[in-house]
Amino acid sequence: MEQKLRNEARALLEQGKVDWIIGFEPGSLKFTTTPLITKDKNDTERLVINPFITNNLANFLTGIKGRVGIVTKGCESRSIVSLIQDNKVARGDVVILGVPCPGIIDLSKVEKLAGKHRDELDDITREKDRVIIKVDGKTKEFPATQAIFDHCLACELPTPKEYDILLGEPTPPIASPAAQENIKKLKQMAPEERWAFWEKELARCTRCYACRNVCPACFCQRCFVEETEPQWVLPAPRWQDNLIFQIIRNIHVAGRCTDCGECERACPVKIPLRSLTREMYDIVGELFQFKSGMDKDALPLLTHYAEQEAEDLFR
Amino acid sequence: MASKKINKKDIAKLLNQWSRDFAVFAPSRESGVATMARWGGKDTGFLDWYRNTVVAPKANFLPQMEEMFRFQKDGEGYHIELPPDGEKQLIFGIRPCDARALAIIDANFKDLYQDPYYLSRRNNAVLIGLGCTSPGESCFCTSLGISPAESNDVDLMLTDIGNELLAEAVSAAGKKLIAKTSGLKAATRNDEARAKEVKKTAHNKVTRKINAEGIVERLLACFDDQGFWEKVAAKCISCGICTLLCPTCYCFDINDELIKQQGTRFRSLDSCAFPVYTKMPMENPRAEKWKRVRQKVCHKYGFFPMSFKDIACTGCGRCVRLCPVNWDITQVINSVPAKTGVKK
Amino acid sequence: MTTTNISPSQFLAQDNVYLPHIAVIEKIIEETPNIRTFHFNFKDKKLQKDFSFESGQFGEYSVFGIGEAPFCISSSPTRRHHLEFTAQRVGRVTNALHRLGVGAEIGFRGAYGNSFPLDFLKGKNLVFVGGGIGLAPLRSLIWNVIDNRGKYKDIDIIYGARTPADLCFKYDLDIWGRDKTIKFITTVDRGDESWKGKTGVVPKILEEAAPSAKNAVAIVCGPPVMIRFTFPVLTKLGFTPEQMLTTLEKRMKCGIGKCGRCNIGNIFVCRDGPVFSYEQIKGFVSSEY
Amino acid sequence: MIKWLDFMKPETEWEPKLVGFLCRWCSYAGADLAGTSRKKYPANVRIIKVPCSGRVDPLFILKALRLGFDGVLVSGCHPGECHYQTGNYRARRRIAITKRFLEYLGVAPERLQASWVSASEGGKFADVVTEVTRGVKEVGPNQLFAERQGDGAEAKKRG
Repeated sequence: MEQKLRNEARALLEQGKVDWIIGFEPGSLKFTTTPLITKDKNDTERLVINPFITNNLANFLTGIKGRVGIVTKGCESRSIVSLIQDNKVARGDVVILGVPCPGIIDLSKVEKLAGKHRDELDDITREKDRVIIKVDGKTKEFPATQAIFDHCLACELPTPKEYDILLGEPTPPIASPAAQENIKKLKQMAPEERWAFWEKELARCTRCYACRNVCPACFCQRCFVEETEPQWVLPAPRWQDNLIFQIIRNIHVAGRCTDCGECERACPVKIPLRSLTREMYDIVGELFQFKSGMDKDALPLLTHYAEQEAEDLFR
Repeated sequence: MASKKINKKDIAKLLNQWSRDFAVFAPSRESGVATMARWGGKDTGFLDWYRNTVVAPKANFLPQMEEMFRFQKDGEGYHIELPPDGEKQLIFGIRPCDARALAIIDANFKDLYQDPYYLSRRNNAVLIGLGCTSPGESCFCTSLGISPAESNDVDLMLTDIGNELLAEAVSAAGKKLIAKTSGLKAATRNDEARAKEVKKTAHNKVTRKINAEGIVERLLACFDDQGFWEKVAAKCISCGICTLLCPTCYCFDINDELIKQQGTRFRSLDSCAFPVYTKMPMENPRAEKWKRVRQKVCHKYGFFPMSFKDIACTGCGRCVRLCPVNWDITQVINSVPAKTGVKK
Repeated sequence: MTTTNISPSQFLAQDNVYLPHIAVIEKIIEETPNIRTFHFNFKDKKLQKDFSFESGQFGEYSVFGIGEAPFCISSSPTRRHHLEFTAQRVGRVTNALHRLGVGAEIGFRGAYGNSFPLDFLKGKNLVFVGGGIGLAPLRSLIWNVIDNRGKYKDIDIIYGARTPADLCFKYDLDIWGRDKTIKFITTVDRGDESWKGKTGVVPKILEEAAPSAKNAVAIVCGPPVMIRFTFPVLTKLGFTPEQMLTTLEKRMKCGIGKCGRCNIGNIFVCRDGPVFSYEQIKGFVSSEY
Repeated sequence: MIKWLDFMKPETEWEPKLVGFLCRWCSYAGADLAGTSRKKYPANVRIIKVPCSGRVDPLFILKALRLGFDGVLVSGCHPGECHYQTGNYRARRRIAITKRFLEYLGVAPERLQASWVSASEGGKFADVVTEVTRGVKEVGPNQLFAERQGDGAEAKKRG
């Protein structure tokens, strides 16, 4: 699959069909990859596909000029489709190199399974539905469902629906109930407890805006938190302002968020952001039967309407 | 003064003892995130899991957000009120890289004008260093003249020698603290030899290296090489992780807030990665991403050493470890070309 | 780090550079529809007496509850019955400033930064080149020079704005225009029927006026685009980089070289500037300014 | 010497403070009508006239709650009757997700309410305000964004 990708990518550049290739190359740390954004056909030799290709590459599309060949997992394909719906990306400007994705390995989960810090692990490999961890010369095996990200467990579209070239065989969704465990727990709490929970979690926020900046759906030229006239929130990490930032961010990306989980993964202080984004995803699905990024001809959620909907929420 | 030692089992007692005179901070984990938190009185589990904190201990001196003063208006005009007394802090378990970082950024806060908020905290704090025994994959402190288990920037240095921690006073304050502290045992020659061994082993475990030789000149030489910086910056997403969590990044913002006639002036950390950092109403000298990335790299490795001698990086590896796109400053520094004859 | 026995609050109160002095606005002059000059005095009478500054220095002005912004002191240290600054309404703080009336209290920290090198200027011909609100820092120096007229040789002032309505300090322009010891030119990009001065952008008018570079120093301040086009003209007229001075503007927060954002290379505009010779900054003008 | 004030001192006799964003074409006129026809309703709502319910950014709602208002009412024209054709339809989607999301976070549903009130429905306006005020009274003062003593944020601030 990897070699096929390299060949296709090289060919796209050589034939002038694209100006850029966006994909993954090996990262500088164990078990990591890093985005490769290049115009150089020789760089395509570094392209990889492995269980650690975490980033949502669609994020780079809005900042790039020219035609792009982009390595695309299911979640990325939905983000790209969503960007097409919003007229941020023209379908003709992207060549989607689809990659069926059986789930990305969550190193935090692996650390828990192995009982060791990631630096101390010798190897992590994926064999079909098993994840194999080598540590201290010993081999441990776990079901893959225990080692991949929650959002991958919840993934509805592991194989891109929208693509130009599909690399490898389609893979079915996992649809594990474990994916929504945290939200379920939250919903069992009393409202005051829930608010207290978010207050505590957001108190850790450093306002690094990684959640916003890794998000393909957050494409505003200027974010409301940077407005000064009026200043909606204090540009400093106080929990009240952090929470308002997250609430509004989620409302802004409603109908665009594809539950790719990047915000939660990127957060350096591990705020469970997916428990916000996923709930909004479900609210939108329930109220408006809207699933973002599934159909490039669908109309964006917040700029359209149906005549009869959500009336029970109004007096 | 001969060095002392303390059994790991007695660390809780020791911290409780110090809590009488200090606000003691020690590594703690909340929701899986390691920070320097107020010592809770019991849990010394960190002795096993602690590698380094996510938020650098600079937060104890330059908090992510602090009130500078409050103001209120009455019939006679505005009145300004300063925040209440800070505490005497004791930071337990600070790593040599982070302690060095504080010593480095002291220069900025002492230069020309004294920064009272930062310096009052610094002047009132005791740093207890704890040497790393297993430096992380992302660590590169040894390339910047730092050894993971040795430090001159703390008051007291601890070294893990198995069941015990060896304690060596580094500063006068450290000596004073040892003299005041009960429950410490005298260390044997053997203990000291063991500690020496531990320090050496730790040093050799740091495998990531950078080539910082002539870096100031190298950076200045390629400062105007837009192509180089665009390539370096390509995958950066302009978030603030590498700067806000960096132990040597000190840039800050000042903002006011007024709620119900009560005003507060806040200071909070800011990041050169954000376009608004330099944005003026009419223009922005660093609107482009590559210019911001260049500023970050050049400030740490070029401008800061030009002003204050030291490179403003201690190789703690946080930026490498925490970056969502694995933008790796060690790769960038190593890729800055050796100074060619071309002068800008 | 040695432990001292200063309690933090004492330390905060003693020499806290971040604490603003309270000042009262005494007069507001509407220079243009969106530029105003504010005359102010410190509330503390002793401070009002003791306060000292040099032409070219700036202050950090607070509108309490809104924030701080830096402006140069646009009055001259030779005229001390009050202080002045001039602000264009462009952002959060300046909008709030323009909402204030006479009697309102503001905060002031300063004076910060370096100043125009009077010793260097002594005995020289001075060429002032200003555009729009950029006249504000020059004005402090111009009055300073006029009040010590004997120390300096010829004075040329070339000042321009977009339209006649955009010219600031018209009351000063009148006086300078009548002063026989000053060669004074005003210009606008676009004139109207009543406009009697020159028409054309400042660099072009400067080139026409062609002041001699001999024993002269040019002092330039205006919008960055004007500054960028003025240096080449001065170079053509024979001015060396050391003979060209300018004052720069950057986003600032602390004003004292700590908060990091106003750097050009390792130079901080707030701490090492705002007055620079072209020699000091020419390497960075293209890429960072 | 001023004191470090606690902004959120409970008042002796608590009356909720609400902010109402009313569309100028309908609900605002409805409120007018309620007034001129002397309908009785609580005076707890501070009214902000907006050109259309579609103008109401969820930020306004959050900002009102942040500033300590106990509840927010958004009121516009009945579906199909928008002066700008579709403004209230868009508002409906935005308000609906905001309402559901805030509930999920732990905000009492009474704190954000929305209604359709036409210019001729003075009576309905009075009823809506009465109902909304009663609801907010039941859930009590808004302490959502109040500064807590000794919480994590405080610790971070002090370092």
